Parts: sequence; C-alpha cells; structure tokens
Amino acid sequence: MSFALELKDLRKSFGKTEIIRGVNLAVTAGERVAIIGPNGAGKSTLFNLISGRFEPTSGDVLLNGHRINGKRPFEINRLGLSRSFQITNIFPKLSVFENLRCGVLWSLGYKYTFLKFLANLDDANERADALMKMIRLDRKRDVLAINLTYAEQRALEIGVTIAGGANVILLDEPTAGMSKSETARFIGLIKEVTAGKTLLTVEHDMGVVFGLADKIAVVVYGEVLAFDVPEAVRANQRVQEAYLGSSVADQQAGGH
Amino acid sequence: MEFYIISILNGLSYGLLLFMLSSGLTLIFSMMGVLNFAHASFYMLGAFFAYSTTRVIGFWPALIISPLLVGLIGAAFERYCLRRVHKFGHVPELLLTFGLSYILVELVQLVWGRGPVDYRIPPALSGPLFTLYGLQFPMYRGFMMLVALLMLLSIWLLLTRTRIGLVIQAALTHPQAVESLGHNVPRVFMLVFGGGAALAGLAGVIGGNAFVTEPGMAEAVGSIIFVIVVVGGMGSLAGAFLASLLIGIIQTLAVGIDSSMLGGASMLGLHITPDTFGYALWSMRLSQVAPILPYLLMVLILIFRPKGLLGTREG
Amino acid sequence: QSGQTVKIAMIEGLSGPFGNVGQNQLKSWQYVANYFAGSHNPAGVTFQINPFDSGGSPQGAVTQLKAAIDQGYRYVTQGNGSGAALALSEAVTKYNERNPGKEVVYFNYAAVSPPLTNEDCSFWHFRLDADTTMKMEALTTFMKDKPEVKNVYMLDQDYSHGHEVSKYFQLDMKRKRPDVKIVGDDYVPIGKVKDFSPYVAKIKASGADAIVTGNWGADLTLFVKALGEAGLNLPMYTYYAGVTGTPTALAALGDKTQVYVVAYGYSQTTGDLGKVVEGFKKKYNDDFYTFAIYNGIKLLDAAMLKAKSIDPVKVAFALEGLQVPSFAGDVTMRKSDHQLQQSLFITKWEKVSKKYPYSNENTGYTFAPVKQFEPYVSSTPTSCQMKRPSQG
Amino acid sequence: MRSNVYQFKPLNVGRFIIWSGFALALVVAPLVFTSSLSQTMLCQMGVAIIVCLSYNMLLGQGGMLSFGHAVHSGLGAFLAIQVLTLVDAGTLHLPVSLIPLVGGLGGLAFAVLLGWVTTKKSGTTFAMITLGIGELVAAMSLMFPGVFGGEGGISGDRVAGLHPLGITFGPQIQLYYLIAIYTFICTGLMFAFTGTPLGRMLNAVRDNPERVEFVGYDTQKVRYFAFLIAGFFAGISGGLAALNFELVTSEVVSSYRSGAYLLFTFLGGATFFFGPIIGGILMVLATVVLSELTRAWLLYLGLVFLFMVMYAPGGIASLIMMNVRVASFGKLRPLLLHYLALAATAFVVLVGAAALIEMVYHVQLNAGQGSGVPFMGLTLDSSSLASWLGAGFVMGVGIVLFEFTRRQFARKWSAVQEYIEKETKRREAL
Amino acid sequence: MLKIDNLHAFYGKSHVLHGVSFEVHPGEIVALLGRNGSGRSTTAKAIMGLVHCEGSLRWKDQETLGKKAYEIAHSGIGYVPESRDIFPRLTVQQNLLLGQKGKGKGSRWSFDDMYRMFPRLKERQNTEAGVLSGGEQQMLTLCRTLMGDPDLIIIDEPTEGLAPKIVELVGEYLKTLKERGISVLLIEQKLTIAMAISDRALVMGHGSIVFQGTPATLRANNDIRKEWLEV
Ligand SMILES: Nc1ncnc2c1ncn2[C@@H]1O[C@H](COP(=O)(O)OP(=O)(O)OP(=O)(O)O)[C@@H](O)[C@H]1O
Ligand SMILES: Nc1ncnc2c1ncn2[C@@H]1O[C@H](COP(=O)(O)OP(=O)(O)OP(=O)(O)O)[C@@H](O)[C@H]1O
Ligand SMILES: CC(C)C[C@H](N)C(=O)O
Ligand SMILES: [Mg+2]
Ligand SMILES: [Mg+2]
Repeated sequence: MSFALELKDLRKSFGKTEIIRGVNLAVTAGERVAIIGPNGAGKSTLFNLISGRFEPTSGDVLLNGHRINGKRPFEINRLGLSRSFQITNIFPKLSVFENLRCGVLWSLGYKYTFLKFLANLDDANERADALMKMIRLDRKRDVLAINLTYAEQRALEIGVTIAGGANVILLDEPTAGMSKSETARFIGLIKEVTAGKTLLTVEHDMGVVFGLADKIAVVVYGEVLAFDVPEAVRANQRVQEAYLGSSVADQQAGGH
Repeated sequence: MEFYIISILNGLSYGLLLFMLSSGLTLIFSMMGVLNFAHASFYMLGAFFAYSTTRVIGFWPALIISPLLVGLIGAAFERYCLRRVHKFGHVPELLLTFGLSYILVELVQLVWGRGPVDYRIPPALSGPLFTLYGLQFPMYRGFMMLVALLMLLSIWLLLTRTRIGLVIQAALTHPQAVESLGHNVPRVFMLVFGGGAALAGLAGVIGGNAFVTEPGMAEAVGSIIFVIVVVGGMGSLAGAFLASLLIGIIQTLAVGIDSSMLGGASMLGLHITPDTFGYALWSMRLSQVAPILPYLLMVLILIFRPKGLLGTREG
Repeated sequence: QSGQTVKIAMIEGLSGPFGNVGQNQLKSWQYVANYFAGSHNPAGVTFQINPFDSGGSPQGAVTQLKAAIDQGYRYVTQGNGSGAALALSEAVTKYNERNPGKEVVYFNYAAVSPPLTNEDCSFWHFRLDADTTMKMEALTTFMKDKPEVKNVYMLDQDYSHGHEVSKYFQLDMKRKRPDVKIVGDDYVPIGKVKDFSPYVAKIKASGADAIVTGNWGADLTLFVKALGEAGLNLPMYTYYAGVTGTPTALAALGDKTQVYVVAYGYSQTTGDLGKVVEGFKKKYNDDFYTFAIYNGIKLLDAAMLKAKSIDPVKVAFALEGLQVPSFAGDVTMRKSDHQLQQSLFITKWEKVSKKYPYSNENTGYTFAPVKQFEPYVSSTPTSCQMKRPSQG
Repeated sequence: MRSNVYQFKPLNVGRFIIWSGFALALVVAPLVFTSSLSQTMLCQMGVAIIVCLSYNMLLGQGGMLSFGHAVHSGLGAFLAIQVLTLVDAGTLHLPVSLIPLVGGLGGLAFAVLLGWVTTKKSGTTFAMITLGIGELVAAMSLMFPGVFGGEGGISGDRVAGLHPLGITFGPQIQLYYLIAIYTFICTGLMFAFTGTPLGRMLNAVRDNPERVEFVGYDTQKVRYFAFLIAGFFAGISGGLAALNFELVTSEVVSSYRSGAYLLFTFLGGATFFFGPIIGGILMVLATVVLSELTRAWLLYLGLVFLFMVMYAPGGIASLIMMNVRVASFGKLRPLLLHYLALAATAFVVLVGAAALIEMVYHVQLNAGQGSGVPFMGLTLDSSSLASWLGAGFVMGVGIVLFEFTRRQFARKWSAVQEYIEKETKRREAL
Repeated sequence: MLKIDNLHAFYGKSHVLHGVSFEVHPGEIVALLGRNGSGRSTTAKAIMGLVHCEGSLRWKDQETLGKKAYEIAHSGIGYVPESRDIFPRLTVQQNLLLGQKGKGKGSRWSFDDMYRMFPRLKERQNTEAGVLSGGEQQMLTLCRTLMGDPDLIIIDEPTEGLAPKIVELVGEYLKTLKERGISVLLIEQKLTIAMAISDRALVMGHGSIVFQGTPATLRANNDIRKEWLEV
C-alpha cells in the first residue's frame, strides 16, 4: 500500500553536528500521529525537512508516493502538505480574516492574479469565514493579528495552516502555552478540522498526545525510537527511560 | 611598471581615505541598522568646525575638538530625534537622517557661506613624504593613512573588548528583553551614534583640507560610503576595511587602463564602426567609467554574494 | 521708452550645488542694473532683475520660466549649465510660436555649448558669453606660439560641455600645430571624483607638458590640488578658474601652480567696468566676474534706444547686428546666430602686483592678462539657419 | 495610528462619492487655477501623483524600500520622448495621447530586466541594489549623449501627428485634461490592485515572507510582479512628464529624484492608499512654489520632514484617518475648537521663526543690498535690533501659547481615544 | 520584600490590571495562576516597568514604579519573559554573557553552573541561539536571567514546550534557587509543578487577584478552581 507520507533514512546535519540521523517513518493516509521526544531531539527539524524549510543532507521524503525533498516550501504546499510553527508565525499586520484568506487563495487557484477582486471571490471569502468560525475567532474578524492574545494567535496559526485544505498537516506544539481547559477545547478543534486528513503533531503534553493520536512516534537524538499505538509506546521500556517515566507525564496523561 | 607601483600606492591611500570616511557609518549601520544619510553631512560639519577652530587655536587642538563637537551633535540628534522614531522601523529613521542632511547643509551655508573656505593643510604636514619616479607622495596622505588605521584599531577594540556590540545587536530585535537584563539600551544607542558621528567629524577634519571644504562636499561622498559598507558586508568592520582597499585599488588601476570593449570585440572578429548600434557603449574606455565601477561592484556583489565580502548575515 | 521700467527674470540655480555661482551672478545683474540706472543709460529705461530659483535643473528652469511669464516678464536670462540653457531656448521659442504678441526674449550669459548658436539656434536666444569654439580658437592661437607645448593632455567632465572642449581643442590644434601630440584625452563623471592622484600619475606617465581642461567647480580645484601635491606643475589651460570659490581653493595651493584662463574679460579692467568691479567688491566683498552681464545691459539699453520701445520683438530685431562700445573695444551681436562677437583674453593666475592690484576673493592672487585677441581672431563660422518671425 | 494596513471598505456608496469627488476635483482644478504656471503645476501634480502611487506599491504595500524608482519613470520618459521625436519626424504615426503608454511599456521593460535582479532580494539588500543601479543609470545617462541627449537632454514637440477634433495639445489646458484622465484611470487601477489577490499577498509578503512560502506562494514572484506593475505606472508618469515639458534630461533618472519620491510618498503617508496622492501634490508645491516664496526653502523642507517623521510617522494620511476615525464615533466636533487654537498658535510660532530665518538669510545672501527684508507684506529691518527681538518675542510667545493649547488638546484627545477604545471593545463583545 | 498594592496596568488605552495587590517574601516561591488573558504576564511586565501602570510597587522598601527596566533589573529583579526573547543572532554563550550585569562583578552563578544545569546548552554553546529548539531556547532564557544574579526571579511559563522530564528538572532547580535564598514568582498555566513546589498560590482573574493561599487550600477549594482555573 502507498503511504501519505514516508521518510526514508532521512539525515540532516548542521555544520558537523548531525541532528537527524537516519529517520524512517511511514504514515498511512488518515492517520493521526503524535511525535514526542526530549527537547532538541529533532522534531521541529524533522518538520522543517518535510515542509521544505531545510533540505535533507541525505535520504528521501515521499508525499503520496512522490519524492519532494529539495522542493521549495511553496511547491510542497501546493502538493497538499501544510504545517504550523512552534513559534507563532502569522501575518501580524493583517486582520484575522485577511490572514485566513491569504491561506485560502492559492488552493482555490487564484495564483498571482491581479485581474479579480478579492471582494468578489465568494468561495474564498466563504471558506475564510467558515474557518474563522471553526477556530472561534469570528468575533475578532477585523482585529489585527498582533492584537490577539497568545492563545488566539495559536488558534489563528492553526487556522492559517488548515486553510489551504491540505490533506497532510503538520502541527508543531499546537497547544503550547495554553491552559488545560483551552487545551482540551483545542484538541477537540484539531480533531474537528483535521477530520479525514493525515495529521502529524509534535507535543510534549502527554494529555494531548494520548487524547489525539492513533499512533505515537518517539524521536530521541534524531532517531525514531519507537513508532506504535499509544498503549504499546507507553509500555515500551526504552521510551520510559528516554522520555516519559516522570510524575509529570503520568499526571498529564492521567488528566484525561 | 612604475606607473602601476604608483597606482597601487595611490589606490591604497585612497582606499584608506574611503575607510576613514565610511568607518563611522560602518559602526552605525552595522550595529544599529540605521542607514544614516546624514553621515556625509557630519563629515562636512567636521571640516567646517576644523576650519574655524584651526584659525583660533591651530590644527592640532582642532583635530580633537571638532570631532567631539560633531559627536555631541550626533548624540543629541539620536537622543531627541532618532530615538523617537526607532520603534517605527528603519524607513522613518532613514528619512529623519535625510531631513537632517538637508538642514545641516543649509545651516553650514548660513554660517560659512556658500562657497569653499580657505582651510589649508598645516605647514608641519605639507610637503612631500618621499618622491617616487619623479612624483611626490604628499606627507599629508601618509598622515591620513595613519589616522585611518587608528580608526580601524579603535573601532575594533570597541567591538571586541566591550559588550556594546552584543547589547546593540540584541537590542535591535528584543529591546525590552535587553533592558530587563539591566542594560541601559538608550544610552548605548546614543553613544554609538555619537561615536559614529564623531568619526565622521574626524574624517572631515582631515579630508577637509586634503580636498576642498565646501557645502557641496557632503553630496560628493554621499553614496560611495554606503557602497563600501554594503560591499564589505553589513556587520563586518573587517569587510568594510577590505572593501575600501579593494575599491580604492580597482578604481585607481582602472583609470590607467584605456582599453575598451572595442578591442575585445575586434579580437572576436566582430568589427564595430561608429554607426554600429550602441557604439558609445562599445567604445567606452575603462578609465572613463573608473569612478562608477564601485557601484557596479556593489550591484554584482549583492547579486552573487548578498552577505557582502565578509558579511555574516543578509540585510 | 524713456522712463519705463524693464523687468528681467533671472532663472538660475540659486540653491543647491551651484547656488553660490548663481547668487553671485544675481547680485552682479542687480548691481549693474542700478549702476546704469543713473546717468549711464541713454535709453533712460531702468532695469529691474528678479530671481527665479530653478535649482539648476533644466526642468526647473522651464517651470520657473512659466512662473516668470505669468508674472508678466518678457525678458529672461540664465547662464549656468548649458542643459538648462538649451531647455530655456527651446521653451521660449515654442512659447513664442504658440503665443504671438506675448513674446519673450532670452539672454544667455554663461552657457557655452556651441549648438545654442548653431544647429539649435533660435531667434529669441542671445548669447553674451563666447562659446567653446571661440574660446578654443583663441586658446589654440595662443598656445601655437608656445614652442614648449608639444604634448597636451586633456581631462574633461563627462558631459556635453567637456566633450565639446576636447573636440574643438583637438580640431583647432590639428589645424594650427599638427606637430602637437594629444597624449591623453580623459573624462571624469561630473562631480564624482574625490581623488585625482591616479589621473596625475597617468599624466606623468604620458609625458605631457601641458594640460587643457574645461572642468569647473570641485572637479577643477581638486584636479589642480592633486597636481600641486604630486609636484607636477605643468601649465594648465582652462575656463572657469574665476568662478566663485575656485580662486580661494586655488590660493590654498601656493605659487607653483600655473593656471591660464581663456575668457572674454578679466578683473583688472579700468574704466566703466573697472568701476563696477571695484564698487561690487566694496558693496558685497565679492568678485564681479560675469562681465557678460555688463555687455548684456549695455546691449539691451542700446537696442531699446534704437527700437524706441521696450517691446521684446522690436528689441530683438534691434539687437541683431547691433554694435556697442564695451570694456575692451566694440562688441557686436552677430545677426546670423545671435552670438556676441568680442575680444578674448588669456589671463594667468599669479600673485597680485602693482601692475595688477585686483585681488580675487581677497586671496592675494589675481588673473593677470597675458594676451588679448581682437574679435575677428576668435570669431568662428556658424551653421545656424535662423527662423525669424515676420517683422512688426 | 491603530492599524498599519489600511483596509478600504466603506459602503460602496461612500466609495462612489469619494471617486466622483476625485474626478470632479480633477475637472474643475484648472478652471479655478487659471494662470499658466498653476496649470503646469497641476500637470506636474498629476504626474507626481501617479509616480508616488506607483512607488508606494513597493514601499507601502510591499515593504520594498527602493532608492531607484526614478530609473523607471525616467527611462520611461526617455523612451516616450524618443518616440515623440519619431512622431514629429513623421516616421511614426501614433496619436500623441498614447505616448504615455509607450513610456509605461518602457518602464515595464526595464522593470522586467532590473526587477529580475533586484526582487531576488528583500530588505536592506534590495534597497542597496536599487541604490547602486540608480547611481549607475544616472551616471550612464550623462555618458551617452547619443541616447540621452547629454546635458541638453532630448526635446520634442507634442503638437505633432494628427489632431482629432482640433486637439493639438499645444495649449497647456488640453494637455492637462489628458494628464487628468491618465491620473484618474491610473489611480483607479492602482487602487483596484490593492483589492486583488496579488495585492493582498504583497501585503502578506511585506509582513511575513517566510509564512507566505508555506501558504503556497513564491515570495520572489509576488515581489517581482508587483515590481513590474509599479514600473509600468512609473513609466506612464514618465511619459506624461515628457509630454508636459517636451524635454527630458538626465536629471529624470537622478538618484535625487528617487530620493524625492521616497520622501514625499512617506510624507503623504505610505500606510494608506491615498497618502501618496497628497505626497505628490506636496512634492510639486514644495519644489515650485516654496522655492519661489523663499530662499530658505531647503531649510524649511528639511525641518518639515524632521517634524513630520518624528510626530506623524504615518504621514499626513494617517493624521487624516485618525480624525476620520474620531469623526466616525461622532467625537470630532469637540476637538475642532482645539484644532483651531492649535492652528492659530502654531501660526504665531511659524511667523516668528520664519521672520528670523528670513532675516538670517537676508543678512547672509544679500548683505549690502539694503537691510529691508520684505516679509508677509511688511518689511523687516535686518539691521535693527528691534525687529530681531520682535521676531524672537513673537516666536517665544507663540511657543508658550502653543505648548499650552497642545497640553489641553492632548488631554482631550486621549479622553476621546479612551472612549473609542471602550466603544470598540463593547462592539466586539456584541 | 516585593510589595504590590492596588496596581493598575494599561496597554495604550486598554485597562488590563484592575488593582492587583500581593506580596512576595524573601526565599519563597509564589505561584501566579490563571486563565489565558487573565493578566499574569502583564503583572510581570508591570513589575519590570515594561508597561504603563499606576498604583504602588515597592521592592526592598523602595518605590520602583516609574523606574526604567534596567534600573529595576539592577536593583535585583530578574525576569524570564513568556515569549522567550532569546537573541537569535547571538550564540548561546553570548546570550548568557549579556545576562551578566556590570561585568566582573561576582555572581552567585557561573557559566559552568548553567551548563551543569542543562548539559544540552553546553553542547550548543557556540551555535546561534535562533536555531535552538524551542525547549533549548526556554532553558537558555532561564539561565540568561540567572546570570544576572537576581534576588527575585519572575518566571513566565517556564515549562512551556518542555519535555516532562525537563519540566520536573526545572521544578527541582526552582527549589534549589529558593534554598539559595532567592524568591521566585512563578507564573504558570498547567498546575503540575506549580502546585508541587510553591509555598503560596495566587489566582488571577480578569486582571485582579481572586484567591490567595497555600496550594493545599487551593486544591481543597473546588469552586475557585472551577471558576478561575479549570475542571
Ligand atoms: N539551523 C540550525 N543550525 C544548527 N543547529 C540547528 C538548526 N536547527 C536546529 N538545530 C539544532 O537541532 C536540534 C533539534 O532542534 P529541534 O528544533 O528539531 O528540536 P525539537 O525536537 O523541536 O525540540 P523542542 O521539543 O524543544 O522543540 C537542536 O539542538 C537545535 O539546536
Ligand atoms: N501588547 C498588548 N496590547 C494590548 N493588549 C494586550 C497586549 N498584551 C496583552 N494584552 C491583553 O491583556 C490581557 C492580559 O494579557 P496577559 O498576557 O497578561 O494574559 P496572561 O495571563 O499572561 O495569559 P497568557 O499569557 O496565557 O495568554 C489580555 O486580555 C490581552 O488581550
Ligand atoms: C557654473 C558654470 C561654470 C557652468 C558653466 N557655465 C557651464 O556651461 O556648464
Ligand atoms: Mg520544536
Ligand atoms: Mg502570559
């Protein structure tokens, strides 16, 4: 069978330090995968390699069977892969609505046109409005992104990410800095908006991880230590040592 | 042969002069990211101050005093004008210095008139340093080169021996964070800008009598100094130094080369007559375009190595 | 016409790079106008000169021309920068075509570009300065008698003015002294060069024994300065060493420099002009060096007397071929191209002496006349086909 | 200034009113200002408006700080004039009224060429490349008399070709209406541009280029296309200028020009679409009228910039919009009185300051030419201490009064702002 | 030691803090809890003099209200902002260097202490901080502030984006700080470590303190938790 996303012996070094050391991962379409691992393990870097922000030193990235490494981010995005950022990365001086619409435009095939009016692009506007409702920001339609609270900005971050309707979505610590209640709501939101899509998400909050993921990939020192269903991963001895095995984790996990 | 030796020598000295002119700008531009269009005006100010102070107390004291004065003015400008707009980004800062340059040149004309002033090289430094193939090498040029090197040294010390460089670089992106670590960011900015202005002033004191001290002198050096900073690479003092020498030498040597593309063309068997299309371009002699080579160089560098020669980062 | 006032608009760069030159010339116009307001003017008209700042740019000049016309000026004058001059001449001609009955006359007192009185000549344009062809005619005549001149090096600003200087000098020299070699013919972008020492080195290498340049402003002084510093004191033949500021800069170089200037006058003159120069100095403590202005007023005055009117058209026709006595013999406004025919002088930059006491910009130096050429000597043919309006 | 990006979307009625108002202004202007000078100025304003708007596409909407915009308007102008001379010679049959388009194509052509290089980069690097290219072109334009006509430039005669229904473009007024039409259309088109996908992505690129790449757009392409369009309109303005002056000299590509575009666009207000229109008008007023009124105009200009940048970095447009905002909350009336007071006191300060400056200039420039300084009707005597003290006194009093009223105003203003803030919060909450 | 009384803070015109009052005593860890947008970060900024505010802020019996941030920092308050604010273009080493105040002046903490605390940083010490992983950046800000040798350290959501193990680690270190007599104002989102290590807990809601007490009492007091924190 073919996979939505497949990494083959992926490697990346910055200078002489090798950060990603041969990652192999195959995600079937429609799966929700959580990537966990200690800080600096290489999770975000992994995302950067997949989304075309960095170019792999060696190895391959396959999206729906096509080789995409070496492509520029926008090319990859057009192939139906979209990502969010760990450190919020939106259009600060555009309103919430405009932010979302920017995310929508290309996927609706408007390209670089300057012969159509945005105001008349009903499909784009409707989609943007719909997204706005989804991420519960319809109240702040015309507020500039900088003036949103942190949590709201995170929500917008996700909104922009899913706007293009990509079928493979990467989320880098979507719930970072949110209160439990927010987080809970957010998990719901994410489930809702990524329904039927392939989702990869980096998380440290075990609550989120176990609440969200069909499968968990544990990355440690640039290698995949384990890739399996949550129960199995939690049971995995090496994972316990390397990452979990702490009261905090248990509490968080227990939180659900 | 001897022509080239002399040219190299001239090139070096001219390069050092360029560095002297641009060192202050390098400091401000690379550290604060401010495109200070008034830099040349500070240079002019230095020259005119020197002219006046020299008449009263002589050249040597002027060498100290006028840069200080210019520095003060620069600092004041930062304190009362630049600081206000800093938060609005680089364009307003740039325009502010733009406006300042207008004002300074007008004020200078009000005080010292619209023509050149008779600001001469001190007797102690006039006359030849040595003679080479029947051409004298003026002592004052030697002095100029010396000062340029001293400038280089002092800035280098400032950057490496103190944390000022770090503080400013950090403050450019996260001023609040730097302040809450206990650094008085505004003061540092003021010092740096004042320092940069003072360097420009010093350059003025020395360039003023080496060349002509007139209200037009600011415009004359105007953009070339940016070229140097950019070619050298933003944030790189060594780069600016290298760029100065490079440009100095290229430009000087080019003056000596009278060949044009015609030669090359005929070599390729092309035969071009005054009525071939673009003959003017073909027949343009290298010596003729020498003075605008720096701009060409800059454009090329920016295209192929946006970091600049020794730059660490883009833009 | 007697008792009437004639307003002349002076459209010039009064601010910016050449502001100082313009300012000086404005004062010169006004001074001469007042000077003649008294006894000295047969026609009995009073001239009133008002400034219009063009910022020195051609388009600025054209715009200011419009302003002047609105305010009812029928006489305009300008000089600095042949570019602006060509623009004005064009604009005036067009305006006169399109607005018969409201004609405007243009006096050019310093722009020396030959086309103005050749292919681009206009009935409404009168040149009081001597154009480059004339200046070079005179200069070459002077140099041909100097046996020591064998190898000439030329350095000019890279724009029409410079190109013309180089072109006409070489033409004339080839004619008069075929043996003289042009060992260098270089151009510098105007106002861009700070350090001329590379050029000095080149000149040295070329083995030149004389230099000819049309440079002005900083491009001249920096050049001379570099020569002095390198101890290469070759004689230099040039145009604009007398322009505001340049003498001061020259003086700073001491005695060794040998600078010759070719012009249609010099500051040592006695008589009427002498008084003007003296008075001007007293009043403004500044040099009066644009002698063309003196001729300008004199010509206008005479023309109005002749035309018995101050109507521009009549005056223009009256000016054609008009001859008036001036500070150095008579001058004639040639009918065929409106180029003033006048004596030219070669002067040399040297310390003031009893013979030549006038001190330029109080530097203790002066331009001492070394040779005078009668008008016919430096007179040059013209290719101008003048389109004249119907008289009346 | 609350919002840095201006989303123009009033009810279309409002929009309709604004545009027809603009059109009306264009039509009646020359009927109000009839002198030939004011008509040339109006023409120049039209030209300036177009070029400033096109420049703001780069600066305001694309965040691209260009120091070489004159290259495009200028080269456009040169192409236009060359074509015009062909038309004059009769070798080419093209209605004069279309020549500006030729200029536009010229501007576009060079944008295609140069933009390819420049838009590869952004930020300071972009700014510096444009600076370099600008300097190069400027220098070249003097070196090739063949192409650029040397110092004299190239001149043509716009009264050429055929004259449909007696329109020769000889009289300034006819040309004015041509320019007016172009101005209106170009402004319309450029405004329309801000409402297109490309226009919006351009803003996005300005704010956060990296993220743009992750929503499927190639930032370089976005910048490049914007650059082309800007170049095109710049070229049109160049072509119009060529027709207006019937002369194009190398000054049109000078870096000084590029600088002026930057300054006045900013002064007008780069953050609002209509800012550059104000900027363009100011540019002409400053260079023509101001220089006519006083010799100190450069000084005044410099001072104005200094103060504007410091106290209204959003340019005049932002000042206007602030008050529009206040008005929309029905809070403008109470402020009007303050404005009146401010204006009055500011005027006093100006009079004092100006008097001083004028006298200084007088002393410096035409000393010996009598000590009388004509100043707003009356004549000051620069030699008498009295008039110096007088001027100084006026200025001093002015400053005191101004400061006083300013404080009052500031208090009122912040009160109003507070109200508006609450109001908006409340509305959001609805 | 730190005494806040009826503090009001504003962003431009928007009024965010409405009369906040509390104290922090020497050598105690105080947790400041609350929902998103409740005003905790603003409180922190207010203490550092980074937002315009009114009321009374006394530190070591001196009014610091209206003082500049760097003055306050010099008087011994350290601040770890929630938006990490590491200096991306500087190396890890340089970031720490900037943490030191008047250089030379002996500090309780040395580079080695920091590197011992987080070995990861030692490995990365010469890379640009901008490329550090989220967590690494978090560690860096913490250390950077410690280098300044504060007597009171305000930490805004230190555990955000940290792996559970590291979270625990941070908890441990906060305790050691306390042992060294440094007081901590800990702004937290997730109750986990806050409840574990703090001596007192404050709960914020709509810009004012709605609860003060020991973690135990907070744990007991369900309706407060329901209303102001979470289920
Ligand atoms: N451009 C780069 N140059 C050098 N090193 C880099 C670069 N980008 C990342 N690294 C290093 O690679 C390692 C992995 O970084 P990454 O951001 O992937 O970690 P992570 O798994 O996302 O950790 P966290 O959960 O804290 O975000 C880090 O040690 C980081 O310093
Ligand atoms: N820069 C700002 N400008 C305007 N309002 C702001 C700004 N920063 C925060 N606010 C507002 O102040 C209120 C409190 O913000 P604050 O950051 O203190 O909340 P918090 O308790 O830290 O929540 P969190 O950090 O979890 O988002 C929020 O309603 C927010 O909208
Ligand atoms: C300022 C003057 C020396 C200019 C000179 N008359 C010229 O034609 O360019
Ligand atoms: Mg990460
Ligand atoms: Mg917070």
